Amino acid sequence: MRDLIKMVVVLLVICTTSGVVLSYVNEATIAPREYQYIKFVQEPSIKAVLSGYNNDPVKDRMQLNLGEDQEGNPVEKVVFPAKKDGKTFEVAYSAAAKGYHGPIEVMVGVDPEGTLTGISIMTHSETPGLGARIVEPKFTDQFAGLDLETTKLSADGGKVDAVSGATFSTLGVITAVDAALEQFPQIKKEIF
Amino acid sequence: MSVVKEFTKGFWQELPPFRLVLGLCPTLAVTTAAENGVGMGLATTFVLVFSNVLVSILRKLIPSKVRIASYIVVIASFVVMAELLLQAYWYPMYKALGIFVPLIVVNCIILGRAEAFASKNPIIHSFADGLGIGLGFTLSLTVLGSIREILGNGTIFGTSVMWSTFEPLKFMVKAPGAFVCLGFLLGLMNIISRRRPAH
Amino acid sequence: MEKATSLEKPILRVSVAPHIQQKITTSHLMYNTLIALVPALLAGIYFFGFASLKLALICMATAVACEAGMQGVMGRKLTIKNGSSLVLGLLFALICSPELPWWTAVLGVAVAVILGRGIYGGLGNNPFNAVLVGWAVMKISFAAQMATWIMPEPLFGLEAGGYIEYPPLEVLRLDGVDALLDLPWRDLFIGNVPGAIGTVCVAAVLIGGIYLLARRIITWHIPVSFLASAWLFGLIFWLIDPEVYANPTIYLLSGWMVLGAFFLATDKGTVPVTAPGMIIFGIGCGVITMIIRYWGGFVDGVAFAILLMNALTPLLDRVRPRVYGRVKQVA
Amino acid sequence: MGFKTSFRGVSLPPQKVSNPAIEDAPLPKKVVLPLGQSENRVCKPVVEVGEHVKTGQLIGQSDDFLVAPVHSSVSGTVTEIRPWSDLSGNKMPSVIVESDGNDSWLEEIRAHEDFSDKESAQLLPDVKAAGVVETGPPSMPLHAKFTKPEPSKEFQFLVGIPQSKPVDTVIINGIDAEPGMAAKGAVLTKYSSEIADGIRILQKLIGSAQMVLAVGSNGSVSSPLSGELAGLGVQVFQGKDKYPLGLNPILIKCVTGREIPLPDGTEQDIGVAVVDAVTLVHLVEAVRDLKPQVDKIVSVSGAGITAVKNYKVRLGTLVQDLVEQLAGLQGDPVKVIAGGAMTGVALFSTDIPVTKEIDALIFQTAAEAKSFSPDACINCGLCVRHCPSRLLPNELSKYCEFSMFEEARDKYLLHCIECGICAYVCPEKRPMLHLMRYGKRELSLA
Repeated sequence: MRDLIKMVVVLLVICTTSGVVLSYVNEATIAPREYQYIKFVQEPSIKAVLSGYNNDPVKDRMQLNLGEDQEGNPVEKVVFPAKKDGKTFEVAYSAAAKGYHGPIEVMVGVDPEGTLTGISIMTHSETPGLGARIVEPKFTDQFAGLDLETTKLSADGGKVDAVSGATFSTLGVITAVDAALEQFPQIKKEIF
Repeated sequence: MSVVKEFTKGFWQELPPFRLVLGLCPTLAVTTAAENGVGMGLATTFVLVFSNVLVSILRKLIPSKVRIASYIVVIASFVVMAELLLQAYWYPMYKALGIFVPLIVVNCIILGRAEAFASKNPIIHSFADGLGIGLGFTLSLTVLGSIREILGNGTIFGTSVMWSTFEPLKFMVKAPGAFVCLGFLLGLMNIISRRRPAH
Repeated sequence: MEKATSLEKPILRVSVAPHIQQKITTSHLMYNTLIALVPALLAGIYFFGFASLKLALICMATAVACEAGMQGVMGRKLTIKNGSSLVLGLLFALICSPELPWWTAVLGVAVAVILGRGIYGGLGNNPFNAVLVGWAVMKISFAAQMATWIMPEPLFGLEAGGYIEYPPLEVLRLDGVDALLDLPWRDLFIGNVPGAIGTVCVAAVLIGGIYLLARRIITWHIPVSFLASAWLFGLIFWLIDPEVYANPTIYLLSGWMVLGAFFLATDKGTVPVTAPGMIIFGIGCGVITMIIRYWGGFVDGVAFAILLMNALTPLLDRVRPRVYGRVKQVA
Repeated sequence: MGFKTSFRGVSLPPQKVSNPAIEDAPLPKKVVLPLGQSENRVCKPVVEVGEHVKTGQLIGQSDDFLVAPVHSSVSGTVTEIRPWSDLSGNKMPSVIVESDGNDSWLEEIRAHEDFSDKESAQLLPDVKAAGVVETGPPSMPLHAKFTKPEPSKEFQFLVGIPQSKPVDTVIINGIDAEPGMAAKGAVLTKYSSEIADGIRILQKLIGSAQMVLAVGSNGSVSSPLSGELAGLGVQVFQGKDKYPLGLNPILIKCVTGREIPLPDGTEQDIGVAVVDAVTLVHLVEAVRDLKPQVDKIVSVSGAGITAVKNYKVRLGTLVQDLVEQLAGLQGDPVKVIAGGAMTGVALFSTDIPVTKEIDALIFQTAAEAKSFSPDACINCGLCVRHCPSRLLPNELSKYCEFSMFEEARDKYLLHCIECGICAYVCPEKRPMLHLMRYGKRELSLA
């Protein structure tokens, strides 16, 4: 019996200590981890969709509160403004939508008129060789210059040609871009 | 057994992947480049040293029936720590090593050292053992990674070292290349150790 | 010799039974295989010029040199005279494009001899077909060099077959079934299409294969089950949807199929030795080849099908006929 | 009875001896008569040194059922009783008799004694007393073949095989199995009346059993004999020219469709008795002429000897003496083989006596004598394709080479019938038969 108690106590102590230490380390590294993530995952995308700025959009990033969604939770958005000589002229931010296999995260760059300056796929898990072709410039380049009206499949009257054989993945990208553009008016109020 | 000897044995007699043939999963998987080898080796060394020390400290407290569970908790804590730190301060390496950082938990070298050495030896010896074995592991991974990177990509630590018309042997950076390279190194080690009999 | 009338102080040789031996030796097997490959090589020279011959000679020389070096390093008896390395080198050349750079060929053959065979202990002890190991390493490493094809230009007689610019299987993969509708099967059969040196001319390969069968160097089991299973498998899918899947005969006549069935899948030492094992091996090769050709990442699946089935060989050797005098035992 | 003819095997080079005669070899000056057939089956000598013996006189006897008595094959003086090497090098107690050159028999041979009114129970002691031995393998006294074996063997685990089944098929093996053996074909032509008599004796001994005479493609049954055979109700099985048809397990399979239940079973277990045609002649002499077995028909062949013939050799004649008497060596014989070219034993010395087990002697020249190489197997599968037992000799020989005998047994090593085809076809010339015999021996000693 004493052995049993000792076992339980020792294990309990070890596990508790481990949990406490880990939670501390986790807390302590949140900020640098987030910075690293932005720097290595989002920055390349930001660079792909914005151009002609002379600030550091990552450093100047802003967290905006965009009101509440249907369930009353606050909607927050991190946006990366592109500034030239201190004046914001474009903004980049991300949005996500469901693709064929999982979420597709898209970084969009928008100018003050609500026109896309470019998009870049950050993360996705589409079928290699088929849906995964959404990351190819051949596909993403056609978004530049489109707005909320024209960001539709060409079959539906828009200007986007679907990746052949991967309509679902294409639709996922379009949905994400649309979601981003729908939020634009609110963002515009905040930063321009 | 002197502390120095515990430290140096990790570089030859008990060189993990080549002499003990342990820890082959990361050895094969991440050594596509020399840099990855260094990163993986250092992460493993970090976990190995701290878990060895902690296990050695606790060796008299832990009842033998739950020792494996305790060691695993200790090791897992350090692994998670290593992963968080990598993510926070060396993100490219964190991406390059991917799933293999969490998998350090199941690396048999670490549990093996905890069970076979740290649980029976004083702290300073365990520390030396962990550091020696860890650095030996790092060294092995770096050598393997360098060979594969040079042959398979024509570079080492990202610097081009081969002549300009060199066509990289892509095979070497793919999985089968890892097995072939490891096999040759193992064979080489065996030849050397046979010529130089253990004292 | 002086006629001896007695065996005074005889020095007798003592050896174990049997005291007579068949004349067939390893060299006999290997040189016959080499002879059987000559028609395919000649066809390659006919269609692709003397570059083919040059490549074949480079490969054979490299193979012999590497074999000798390997046996020297490992302290084994030198057996280069038995011709097995010549066969290896020639087979490697025959499955490559005539445009293959010489250093790729040298490297590939070296990998085949050293990595594919030497380190396992030499001929017959390697688990995987050495030629294909060398080829696969090269294919993974130098995809571009390994897939540079040239149009056939017959040395005399025939018109150059200009129907397709890539080997038939690549055309099927890239452009679909319709692209091959106009291709005369005669061209496929005699090899008037782009492709590897020794595999384009099915007729020449068949001649060699039949020679091997006639000389009893190989048995019918593997080639027949290989080709038949591939054809039947192809037939099923052709009947299901002829728009997507081409006529199975086209698959049989293109790519490595026939060369693989007669020469690569019958490689001594890496294939099963029992009759049922060989038939299962052949069926496996045929079906996997077609699966890779239809849905796989590589255009031609023969090499990988054979390598995969090589891995199963120890298992297939357990499929054996009932042993003489074996009775059921009650434990 | 329907015969099967399909089995795996090889076509061996044809016999060199065409239409061979059977000659009596000259009387030897000295004979060495081993007192047993194997190390643990040895007779006790019943004569003493210095004693004068006559031809056919009993000199060794044993109570063991499986040991045949030994008779002097010449008349003369017993000079020594001492161990003498047999052909595998084992020392066998032997009686050495110096011949007086008269060849005076113990009692006159009662040629053509009528045996037709004797019963089986009376015939069997005659067979036993005459010491007739079946050449084999396995070599055993002939009478043991027709006596019900005691059910001592552990057959309990064999399903479907009744213990000590009565013999219902007798096969007279007239097929010369291997190159170098020609005696059986010769006796079929030269001793046709003895064959017919032998069959009558067998019918008496065994009763109602189907008799089959198996002849090779080169052997033929003379027309008077074939008529007689028909009258006796004997079927003739004409085998094709393919080795190892002459070996008992395969012959039984072809004639009856039954297989000997290996590894422990024998032909008695499936109700078959195979009698060598040569042994049959000796049996007839034992029963009809009441003459103990003092000689043996041996085929002598090979490029190393001029007299390629069959000889009736007195037992105990040393090979050396036989060679000197025949005086027909040519070329440069380097290898003397006792037995056939496929399974025979190469002699290490010519001071080996001819025994009841030796049925052929081959003198090979240097050009003929093959040697084995220690090279590794290349897994070509030729041996597997030809193995009549449907084994995997490549695998088995490797197991035996590396002392993995238990694994070899699990892969049915003990089912090997030791025909030697694997080593015959091997392109790397590996000593496969030897390795497998070695493995079997190691297992039997374990």
